[in-house]
Amino acid sequence: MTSYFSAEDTAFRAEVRAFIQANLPPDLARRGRYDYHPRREDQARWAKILAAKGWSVPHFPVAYGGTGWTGVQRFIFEEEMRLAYAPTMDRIGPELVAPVLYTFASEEQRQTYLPGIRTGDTFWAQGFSEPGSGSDLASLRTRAVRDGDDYVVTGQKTWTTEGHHADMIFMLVRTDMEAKPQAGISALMIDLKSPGITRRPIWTIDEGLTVNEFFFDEVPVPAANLVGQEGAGWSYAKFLLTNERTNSAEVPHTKRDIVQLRDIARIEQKNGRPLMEDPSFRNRLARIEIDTMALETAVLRALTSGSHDGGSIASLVKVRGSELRQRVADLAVEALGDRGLAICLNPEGEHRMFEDGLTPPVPDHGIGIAAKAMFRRATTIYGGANEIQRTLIAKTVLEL
Amino acid sequence: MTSYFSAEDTAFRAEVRAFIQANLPPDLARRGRYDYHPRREDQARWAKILAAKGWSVPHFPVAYGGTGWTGVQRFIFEEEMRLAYAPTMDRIGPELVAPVLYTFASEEQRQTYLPGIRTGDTFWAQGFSEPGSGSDLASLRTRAVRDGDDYVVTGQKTWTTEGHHADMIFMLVRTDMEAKPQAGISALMIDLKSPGITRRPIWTIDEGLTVNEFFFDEVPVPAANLVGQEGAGWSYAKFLLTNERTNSAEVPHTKRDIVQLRDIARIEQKNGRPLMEDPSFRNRLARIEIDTMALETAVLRALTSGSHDGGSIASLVKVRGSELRQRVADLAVEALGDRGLAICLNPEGEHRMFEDGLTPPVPDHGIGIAAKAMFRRATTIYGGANEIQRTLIAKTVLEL
Amino acid sequence: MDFSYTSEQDALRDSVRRFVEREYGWEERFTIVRSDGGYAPRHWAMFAELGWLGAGLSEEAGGFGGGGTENALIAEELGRGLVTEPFVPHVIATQLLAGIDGETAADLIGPLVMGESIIVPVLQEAAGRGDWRHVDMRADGNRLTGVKTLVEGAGRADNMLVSARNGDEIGLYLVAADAAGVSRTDYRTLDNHRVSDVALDGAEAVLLASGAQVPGAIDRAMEHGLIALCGEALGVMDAALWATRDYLKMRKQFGTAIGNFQALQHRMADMLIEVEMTRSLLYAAFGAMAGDDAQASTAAVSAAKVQVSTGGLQVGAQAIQLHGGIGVTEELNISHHYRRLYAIARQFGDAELHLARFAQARDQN
Amino acid sequence: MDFSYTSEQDALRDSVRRFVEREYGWEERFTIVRSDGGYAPRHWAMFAELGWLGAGLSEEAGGFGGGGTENALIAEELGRGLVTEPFVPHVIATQLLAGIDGETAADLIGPLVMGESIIVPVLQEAAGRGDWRHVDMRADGNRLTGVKTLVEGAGRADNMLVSARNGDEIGLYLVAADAAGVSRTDYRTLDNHRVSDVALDGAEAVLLASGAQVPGAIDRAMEHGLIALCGEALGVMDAALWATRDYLKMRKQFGTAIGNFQALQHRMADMLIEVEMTRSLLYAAFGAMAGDDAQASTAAVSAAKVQVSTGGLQVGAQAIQLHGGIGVTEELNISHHYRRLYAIARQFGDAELHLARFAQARDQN
Repeated sequence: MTSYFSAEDTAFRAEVRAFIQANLPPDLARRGRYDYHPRREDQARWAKILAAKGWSVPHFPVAYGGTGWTGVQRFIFEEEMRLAYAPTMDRIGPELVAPVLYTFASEEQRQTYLPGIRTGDTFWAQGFSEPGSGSDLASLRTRAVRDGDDYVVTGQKTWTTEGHHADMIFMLVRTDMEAKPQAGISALMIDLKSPGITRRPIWTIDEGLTVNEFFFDEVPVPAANLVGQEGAGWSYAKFLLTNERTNSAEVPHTKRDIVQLRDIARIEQKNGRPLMEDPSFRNRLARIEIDTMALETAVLRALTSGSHDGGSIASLVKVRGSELRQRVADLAVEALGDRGLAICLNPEGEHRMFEDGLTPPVPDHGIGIAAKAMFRRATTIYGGANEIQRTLIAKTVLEL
Repeated sequence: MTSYFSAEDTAFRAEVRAFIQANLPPDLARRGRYDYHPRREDQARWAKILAAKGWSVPHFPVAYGGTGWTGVQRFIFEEEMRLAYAPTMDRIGPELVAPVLYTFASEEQRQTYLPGIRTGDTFWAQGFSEPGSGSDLASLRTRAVRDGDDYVVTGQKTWTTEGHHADMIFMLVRTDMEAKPQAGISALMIDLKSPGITRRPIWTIDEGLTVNEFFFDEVPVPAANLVGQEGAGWSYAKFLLTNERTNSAEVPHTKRDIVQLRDIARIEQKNGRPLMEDPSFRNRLARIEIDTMALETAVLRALTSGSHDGGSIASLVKVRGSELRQRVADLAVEALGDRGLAICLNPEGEHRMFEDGLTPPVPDHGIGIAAKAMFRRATTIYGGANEIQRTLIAKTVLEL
Repeated sequence: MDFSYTSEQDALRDSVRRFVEREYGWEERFTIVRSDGGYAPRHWAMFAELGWLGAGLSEEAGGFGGGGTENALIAEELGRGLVTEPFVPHVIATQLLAGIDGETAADLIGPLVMGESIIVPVLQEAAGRGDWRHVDMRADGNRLTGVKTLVEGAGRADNMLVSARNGDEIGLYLVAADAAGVSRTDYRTLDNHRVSDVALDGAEAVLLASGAQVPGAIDRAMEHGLIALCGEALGVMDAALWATRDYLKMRKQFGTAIGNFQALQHRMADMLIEVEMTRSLLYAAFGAMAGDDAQASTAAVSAAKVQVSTGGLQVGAQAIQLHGGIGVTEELNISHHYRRLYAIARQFGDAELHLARFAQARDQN
Repeated sequence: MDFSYTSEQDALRDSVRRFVEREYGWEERFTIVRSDGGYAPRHWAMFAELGWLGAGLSEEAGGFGGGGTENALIAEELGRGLVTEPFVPHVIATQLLAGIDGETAADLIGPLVMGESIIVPVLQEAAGRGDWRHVDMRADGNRLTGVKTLVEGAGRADNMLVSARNGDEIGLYLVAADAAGVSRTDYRTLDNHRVSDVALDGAEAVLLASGAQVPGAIDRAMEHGLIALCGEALGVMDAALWATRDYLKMRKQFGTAIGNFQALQHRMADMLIEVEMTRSLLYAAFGAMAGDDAQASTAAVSAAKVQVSTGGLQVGAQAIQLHGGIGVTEELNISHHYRRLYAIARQFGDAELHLARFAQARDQN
C-alpha cells in the first residue's frame, strides 16, 4: 500500500471536470449552489446532457447504459459533480429502484423501465414505509389482492421521498395475508396516474417538501407489474436498502459543503478578522475535515476491496456520514452569525410551505443554510435510523 | 425562591472553618493535599478529634452520636473538610454500614458496633460483590450454613473497598439455597480476624491498593452477628446502595479538585503565559465549573426537598458526578503538560504496588495527579455502574 | 436555603400554564405564527391584564414586586407552548428602564406594564455575533446612525431603546418607531419568531442615560433577559422530553413499545439529566441574582446560558431522533421545539461567548 | 488505488505478530516492564535480526526499502502486545539521520539498523508541551545547555540526537550519552514506559546539520514517528476492542451475556467506528506520505494523530467501562491498553496541537 489515487484516476478526474465545465448550464449551476430542493426539470435536463455522453447512470450494467467505471471512478465522478454544483440528481429511480430492476426484474420489464430512468424521463418513488411501520418493514399492511390480470392495491404509504416528482412508484405490498410477515410481501410497480391514488405533501422542519403520503384506494395494477417472484419482495427490499446505506455516507456532498463553508468563513468576520482565523472555529472546522477524510478513506476502502464487507461497512459509514452532514450544516449556520438564524429559502427553489413575502437580510452565501441545517436532522433517521445501524454493526461485524 | 445559602448557613460555615483551622494537624493536611490512599492512622486520628467535638458522624441519629444538622449543613461541613485538605474519611463504616445498623440492627448490636465507628476505632468493609456477580447481586453464592450458635461461611468476596484497613466486614451471604435468589440472602457482620479468612490485594490501574478479594473457608460466625431478619439481607443492601449513590455525587470533592486545578493552571505555562490565560483551557475549565455548579444545586435541591425524590435524583447525580470526577482529573493531567504523564505517587502515601526507586521530575502540585486520573476510571463503575443508573432513571423517573 | 416556589409564584405559574394550554394548541399556534405579524396582539393585552408584564419587576420600578424568578417562571410556561409573544424583549426593556436613572425612563415603565405601550430593546449588531457589548451604532448629538439586528417585536413597538456609541462612551437612547430615518427589514427566524433589522440613518433620539452606568445597566438588563430566556428554554426542553417519553411508550416496532429498548432508555436518561441540570442552574442563578455580588450573578447567568445552549440542542435533537421521521415534520411540536432551542442556543450569545464570560467573572470572584 | 498490503508487508506483519504473541503474554510483559530498565534488551537484538529496524527505511538511507507503512505496521503489532521497546524513537532517529545531509549522519545509520548501536531523539522540552518545534536548548559553539523531557530509551542509548538553538537557527547535534555535562533523571510514565529528562550543562556536541534544512528534517522525521505511533495506537485500540467484545460474549449478568444488552452493543458499535476511522486515516497518511506534497503529508499525519488522541481515549475508556471493575485492575491488559492510549494521546502533541497543525497545512493546500 503506497499510493492513494493513481495517475489513471487523476486523468479520469480531469476528463470529467472538463466535460462538466463545458456542458453544465449556468442556470443549473446557480441553482445547484443552493443545494436544496432541486427542480425536477433541472434534474431531467442535466440527466439528458449526461445521457447523451453516456454518463447518466454510471453504475448500471453496461448493457443497460452503464459506463463500466470502477467504484473509485464513480466516486470521482460524483465528487466533480458536487464541486461544480451540478444538480443533485434524483436517487430513487437510478440508485435504488433501477438496481432492483436490473437484478431481479424480467428482461421485458428492464427494457420497459430502465431507459426512462437513464434519460431522466421517468421519475420514481419508493413505497416502503407505512404509518406505524418505519424501520420495522415486516409489519407493513398495504395489501394487493389478485383480481384477474390485476392486483387491486389498498393501503397507505408514507415518507415517500420526492413522491411529488414521481411518475411511478416501486411498492412493497402484502399479497399473502396468511404467510409469515416477511414471506407475504411482494414488489409492485405502480403508475402514479392510476385511479384511486391520492397524495398528501408532508411539510418538514425546513419548510420544504421532500416527503409525501400516498393513499391507495382499490388501485388496479396490471399483474405484469409484479417484480420477480410473488412473496419475494422482502429480499428485494433488503437488497435495495443496503444500496441506500452505502450511498448515504455522502462524502462528495460533505466535501462540497466544506468548500462552501470555507468560503463563508473567509467572508464572515469575527472580532474584526475573518472567521477563518478564529481558533475555535478553525478547530471545529478542522475536526470536521479530518472526520470527512477518515470517512472518505473508509468508503474508498470499501469501493476497492470488493463487496466482502460491503454490508457492514455500509452501516458504519452511514452512521458517521449522516452525523457529519449534520455537523457541517450546523457549523455553516454558526459561521453566518446573526444571519444564520434567518429562514431564507432559495428564491429559485420549488415547493415551499408558505410564502411570507419577507426578504431577510441574508447574503447570497447564506441562502438556504438555516433550512438545510434543520432538514439535516433527518439524515440520522432516514435510510434506516442510526440506532438500527448500530445494532446491525453489533450483530454482523462484532457478532454480539 | 429567592436566596441560596441563608445567613444561618453562612454562620455555620464560619464555625466549621474555624474549628478545622484550629484543630487539623498540619501533617494530616499535608498528606490530605495529595488526596490519595489516606492512611488508616490519619483517618483514625482525625475521627477522634472530630468525635471529641461531637462531629465525627454528623448524619447519625443524635442518640448515637449524630449532630442533628440539616442536609445542607452536612454538605457545608463536608465542603469545608475538603477545602482544608482534611483526610478523606473512611466511608464504609460511617456512611454505608452504620445507617444499616442504626436502621435495622438490634439495640444491642447498635450499642456494640456504632461507638467504634463513631470514634474511628473500628474500620469496616462491605462484602457484597463476588466474582461473576457485580451489579447483579441476586446471583451471589457465598453461603452461610447454620451450625448451632454459629453460621459457617464459605465463599469469596471481591472489590472489597479498603478491606486492608478493616476490622469487620458487613457481608451478604446466602442462608437459604432453596428460596428465590433474592429471598435467600442475609446480612452478617464478621470479624476479619476470624479463622479461615484470607485476603488478596487487587492492585489497580493507579498502582495503588483500594480493593481486595476475601476468601472465606468455613469461617465460624456467631449467629448473634446476623443483622435483622434472616432472608432480609437483600432489602438492607438496597437501602445501603441508595445511600452510596447519593453520596457519590462527591460535589465537595470535585469543588476542591477545581480549586487545586486552578492553582496548577496559575503556575503552569503555555506559550510563555500562565495556562490559566489559554482560551481553550479556560473554556474547558469553565465548562467543568458550570457542570459542577449544576450538580451542586441538584444535590442541594435533593437535600432540601426531603426524600420524596431521593432515590431518583441519587442515580442522576451519581451519573453526572462520576463523569465530572473523571473530567476534572483528566484536565489536571493536561494542565501539567509533560509532567502529567509521569507516574508520581504521594511519597507519604501507603500501599504501593511497586517501589521503582525512581524520582520523577514532578513538581509538588503534580504529585499523585496521573495516578488519580487513572483511578478515576472506576468512578463510573463502582457504586452501581452508570449503565445501571441510567436504566434506573429510565424505569423509575421516566417510567419507561 | 429554599428551592420551593412561594404560593404566589405557584399561582402565577398555574395561571400562565392554563392560558398556554387553552390558547396554544398546535392549530391555534399555527394560525398565530402564520398571521401577518406572527403574534397575537390580543394575547399581549391578556398578559398585561393578568399582571405578567410587571410580575418580574420591583415595586419601586413600577412593577408588582417580583424579579428574575417570576420572569423565568412565566417564560418557562410560555416555552411549553412555544408562545411567540416577545416576552423576553419586554423583560429586557423594563429592566433596562428600571436600571437607569432619570424621570423619563421611570415614566415609560407604567404603560409597558399595563400593555398600553410597547418598547423593544435594540442593542445587538451583526458584528457582535450575539454579544450586546459590541456597539458600532453612532450617536452624533441626538442623531443615531447604524444598523441593529434580530430585533424582536419591532413591528409593533411604539419606541425603541437603542445603545449607541458617542466617542468612547455608550449611551442609551429612546427612538420613536416612526421617526424619520428609521427603516426596518422584517423577517422570520427559523423558529418562526418575527424579527427585524433596524437601520437608523440620522434618526432623532432622546438620550436616556450616558456615562459609566450604561454598560452595567445594559448587562444587568440582559441578564434578566437571559434568565427569562433560559426559563423559556427549560419549558421547551421539559415539554420535548416528556412528549418523547409518551411517544416511546406508545409507539410500537418489532412487536414492542420502543421505550423498552435499552439504548433509547439510556438516551432518555441523558436527556432527563440535561433538563435537571438546566433547572438546577436556573435555580442557582435565581439565588445569585438575589444576592449583591455582581460577578457571582454574571457567572451564574452565563452558566445557565451555556447549559441551555448545549443541553437544549441535545434534548431537542434527541427528541427528534427518538421520534424518527415524524419528528422532522411540521405537524408535530417536536420539530418546533428543536427550532426554538436551536435559536435560543445562539440568541444573546452562544455557549462559547458565555463560557468566556463565565470564566472572566469567575476569575474575579 | 490500492489499500491492500503487499505480500512482503503481510509477511512482515505475520513475523511481528508471531513474536508478540509468543513473547508478550501478560506475565512475560509484567516481568519486562518491572525489570530495572523496563525493557528486554534481548528483544531489541531480535528486532534487528528480523530486519524490523530497517524495514521502514529507504535503501539509499541504508534500510531495506520500506517507509511509513512498514513502520506503522510493525508498531501496530507491537501495540497489540503493549511492547515497551522504544521502536518509535528508533524510527524518528533513523529518519532524522536519513533526512539530513552529511557523511557522519549516513555513517551512523548502519549500526542502528543492525541493532549494534542505539541513538535516541532528544527533541522535546517541557515548555513546548508536546510541540517539538519549541527549542530553548542553547548551543554555544559545540557546547549545549538546557533540558529535554520525556526522552524514551535514553537509559541504554550510546548517542543522542539533540535539537538546539544557536541564535535564530536550529541545529541538530550528536551528543554522546556519557559525555561530561550530561545528566539524566529517569522515571516511568503512567503506561510503564521508561523515560528520562536529559539535562545538558555545556555538554560537548557534534553539529550534524544546521540552517534551513533542520526544522523541515525534524518535521519529516517526527511525522514518521507520529505515523508509527498512530500505528501502535491502532494496534492497542483494536486489541482493546476485540478483547472487550470477547468479554461481553462471555460475561453473564442478570441471566444473560451482557453483550446482549442493546446499550452496550451500541457502545461497541461506536468503538468499532473509531477503530475503523483510525485505520482509514492511517491509510490516508500512507498515501499522502508517498506523494510529494509536504503540506498534504503534514495534514494527513496530524489528522491521524487527532483521531488517535480522541478515538484512542474513547475506545480505551469504554473498554474499561464495559469490563466493569476488572477493567481497572492491574491484572488484565484492559487497564494497560487505556494507560498506553492515554499517554499516546498526549505524546508528540495532543489533539489540540494537531488540529491547529492540520488547519495550517490545509490552508496552504
